[in-house]
Amino acid sequence: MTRDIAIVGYASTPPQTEVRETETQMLFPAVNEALERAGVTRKDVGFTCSASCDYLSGAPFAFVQTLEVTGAWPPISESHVEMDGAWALYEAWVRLHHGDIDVALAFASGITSRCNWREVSSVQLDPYYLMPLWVDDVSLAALQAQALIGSGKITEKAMAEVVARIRGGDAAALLDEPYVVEPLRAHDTPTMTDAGAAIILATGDKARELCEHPAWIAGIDHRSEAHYPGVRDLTLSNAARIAGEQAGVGKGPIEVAELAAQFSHEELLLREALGLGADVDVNPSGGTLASNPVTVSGLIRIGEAANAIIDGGRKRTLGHASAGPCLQQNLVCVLEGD
Amino acid sequence: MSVKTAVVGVGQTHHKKVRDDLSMAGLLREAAIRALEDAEMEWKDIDAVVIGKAPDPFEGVMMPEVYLADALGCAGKPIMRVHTAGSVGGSTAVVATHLVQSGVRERVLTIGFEKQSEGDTTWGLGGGRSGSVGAGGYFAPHMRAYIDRANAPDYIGPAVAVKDRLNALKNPYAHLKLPDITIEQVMDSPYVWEPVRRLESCPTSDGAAAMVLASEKVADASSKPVAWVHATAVRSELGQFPGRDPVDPQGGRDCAADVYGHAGITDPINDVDVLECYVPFSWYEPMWLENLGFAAEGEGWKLIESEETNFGGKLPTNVSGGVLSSNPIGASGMLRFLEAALQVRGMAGEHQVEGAKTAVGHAYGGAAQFFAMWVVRTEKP
Amino acid sequence: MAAEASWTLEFPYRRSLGPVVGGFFTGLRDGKVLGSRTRDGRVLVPPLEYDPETGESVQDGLVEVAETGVVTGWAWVTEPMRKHPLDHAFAWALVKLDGADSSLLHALDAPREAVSTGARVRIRWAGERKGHITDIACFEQENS
Amino acid sequence: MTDQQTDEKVAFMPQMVNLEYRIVTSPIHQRFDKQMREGRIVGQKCPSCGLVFVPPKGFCPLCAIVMTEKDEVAVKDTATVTSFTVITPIQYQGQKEREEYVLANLILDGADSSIGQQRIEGIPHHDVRMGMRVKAVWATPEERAGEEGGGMRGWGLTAAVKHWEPSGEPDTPREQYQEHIL
Repeated sequence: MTRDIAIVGYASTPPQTEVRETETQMLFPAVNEALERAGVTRKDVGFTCSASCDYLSGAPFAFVQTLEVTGAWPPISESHVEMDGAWALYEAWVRLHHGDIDVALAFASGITSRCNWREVSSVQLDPYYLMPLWVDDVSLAALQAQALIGSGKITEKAMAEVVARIRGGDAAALLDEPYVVEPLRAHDTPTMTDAGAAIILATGDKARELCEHPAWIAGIDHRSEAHYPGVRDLTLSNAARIAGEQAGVGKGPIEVAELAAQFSHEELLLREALGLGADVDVNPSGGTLASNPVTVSGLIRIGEAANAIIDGGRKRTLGHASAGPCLQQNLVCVLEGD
Repeated sequence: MSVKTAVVGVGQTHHKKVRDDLSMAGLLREAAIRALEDAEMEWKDIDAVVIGKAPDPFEGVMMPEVYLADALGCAGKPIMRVHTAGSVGGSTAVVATHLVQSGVRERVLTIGFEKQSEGDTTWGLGGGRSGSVGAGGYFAPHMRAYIDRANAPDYIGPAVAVKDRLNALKNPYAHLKLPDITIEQVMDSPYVWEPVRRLESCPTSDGAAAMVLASEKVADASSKPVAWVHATAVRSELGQFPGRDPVDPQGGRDCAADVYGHAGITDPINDVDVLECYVPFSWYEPMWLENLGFAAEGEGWKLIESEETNFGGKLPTNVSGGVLSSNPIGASGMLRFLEAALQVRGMAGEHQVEGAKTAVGHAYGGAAQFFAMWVVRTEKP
Repeated sequence: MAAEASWTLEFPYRRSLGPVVGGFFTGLRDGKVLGSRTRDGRVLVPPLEYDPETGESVQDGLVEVAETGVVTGWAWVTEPMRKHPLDHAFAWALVKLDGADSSLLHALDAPREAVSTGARVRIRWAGERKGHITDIACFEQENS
Repeated sequence: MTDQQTDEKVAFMPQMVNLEYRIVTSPIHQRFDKQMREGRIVGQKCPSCGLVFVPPKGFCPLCAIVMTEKDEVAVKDTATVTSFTVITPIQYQGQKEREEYVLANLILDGADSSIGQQRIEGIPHHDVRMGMRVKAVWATPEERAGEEGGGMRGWGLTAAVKHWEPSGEPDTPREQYQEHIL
């Protein structure tokens, strides 16, 4: 039923620890570069969807400002999600099915350096039972890591090996570092960054015309878990598993998987939930552990997975996004080359 | 390749200043369960949920779709959240419609909500700083410019305020019930953002609106009348730039032209039976009547003067009572879409416009820069 | 103008609770722990208004469970953040109270070596209770 | 604990949400602010469409191209009121305004973009009108130094210009400003 839709251009700003310009200024180079890579202009874009989060800056309507990056005059067909940009891409993908337009833009921006994200993360929790305790994202991730270790599914050593692969260093030595929230050490937690990213989607012949090696969206799906951690089995990621099945991960071998694993143990859990074997190249970009601009990370994962096809010579890759505590929401996008 | 899509169930809360009897999840569930019951469905029948609301600091819960996922039956299912300011209820319904039209999902539950009583909206709009003028203070200069430009009589705004409040008496879910309201009373009420008077302004409400959108296959099996979606459109324009006309924004005109074109509407005032448009301040009714092509520029107020937008007029407008009677912000746009659907299903009860076959739902947001619309009909496209 | 300033976004929200959350908090104020029951009879503590697996409404009324239970999951906070419930190292613990089928997340004030899955704990009540999740000050070892 | 027993059900809970942020003033707004404190209003003129934006954004939102210091142009501190409202301040946590006041949208002489929410003083509220000519009332250098940094809008504008007052010039005809209500 679904149409042929491909990623034909992707760009992100180099992640920075502190952006000082405005969010819109930050976005300009990413949007411009994505358009250039796709060989289109703003006038060619039939639908735009953006993603941002007002609690990063503490002021409402980030997306009203960032709309200016689109040059929305004459008026454009546009929408916005207060979620990770991967869901903006999903909305654009749905919109392209109508067949009346052939190019869409999804972009996301996140400046995390102006808030204390660990504290802000509490504000997305159940407002009656969790938020008043100011449980933070690292603590919740640690609960899940401990559940996985306790079940025997993973070990701290395996977590350290994930970190060593991404950040460098010796896995054994990493285990000598102190805990932040046991069983998580600082290197198991994401490096928070500021970034903007943009992806251009195109349909069928238009995609072939614009791009030598379009990254076709073979399947895309997203799922949620229940929210409260005490009602879930934290050793499983059913949401990732179902999204992966629906996106058709298992229909062929995956060469590269870009996983929005903010914490080291999440990579191990996601590998299992998505059925990714040891032969899969996971997070060659460094992944979300190495750079986590909130609301942008997932879109970057999909962009990186697309680039592996567009100019990396790969044939089948996977981009993943997540949101909420303990990998509550998961989006999986399977991409294929011709 | 678009799948024909229909509204097969709707539900809304009883909107009030404070729904002190419910949690936030409870508020959404009241509307959602009514929509499921209307659609003769259960939670398990829903494939995906799309929710919408205005800025998160209004309730102080960031990305509330995270907390609300399983309250809306989404363990193992997709849930996403749209935010396009005041137009969000409309934009959210449009995304839900697209999910069905695209063939990606078959039965989608969409919900818009706001629980304004949890926090303070004027505070939230001002980012917590002093000097927030709220939406009314922002839009007041635009309304002044309209009155000046159209040379409209001063009682037009008050007349809209009275009409919508009297309409609300026929809607069991409406928040404000002012049975004795008169034009004189409105004109005697104090200015809040001159030229806007208190009684010409929307209330702050707690409320939610929900709809079940379904594919032709599902809709054809429904035992109740359904509302067929003939067209949807969204438009956004920059909030501020030289030459922008916020009184008659191009984005609104383009959005209307888009939905009319797809729905085969060539003569809006005669082709449309009922209009539900986003009027949070009374003067926006004549402004939108012009912007949406129901009247020529500068003539919108004449439709009000001649009572053509009243119940029984040529274009009954906001017969539900509109935003002026109930304003749970994130739901307000969806309520316009929902009420339009209710009318063409013939299920609006006391505020049913007899014989309504074609209805338009409209929402706007931001600096009058985000627009969402749909056209629904009794007949299948 | 300073290139940088600090700013506190601050608002005292007032949340209405409804019968289930409100019932639970009323119970806490009165020194009782109440759970909700799903249609298939599972007891949820803290109570949700819905079955988290299906979305179906829970049964009317709440049932009392014990103030003792077993740790089903934990994480040890070496350095509490300023808003955390305790100002010294503590554990976040998921505790399945006796009689409940789900686990409640709260702080556990115990030595590190006493924190483990399967450990028995009990509620330490706050000195002044007002109908809030912090009426449970934290958990502590059952035999302390 | 029996002294705490009451039959009344708990129906509400308070929730203080207090989050600390760093407000970072972008380099372009710092520069604008510095110029304002020096008594100059400087915008950016788009090299493509030629429109002048005040305050500068660092890009032209219509042409979607980046603008820099090279594109700076000074504009005057006189303006036309394109529309306005008299605000009755709504009282909420943190609100400092108590009395009615006038907020106007202005088009500065030499600029193409209007500026919103500018205070008009020195005239009875009911005499303010669309098309009225106004001039900036600048804060003294000492006053300009004291303003808190950051903020949501206006940057240096609100720090350096206390308010606007009638200039006494004849009103601007409507057709000259009605394209610039906002």
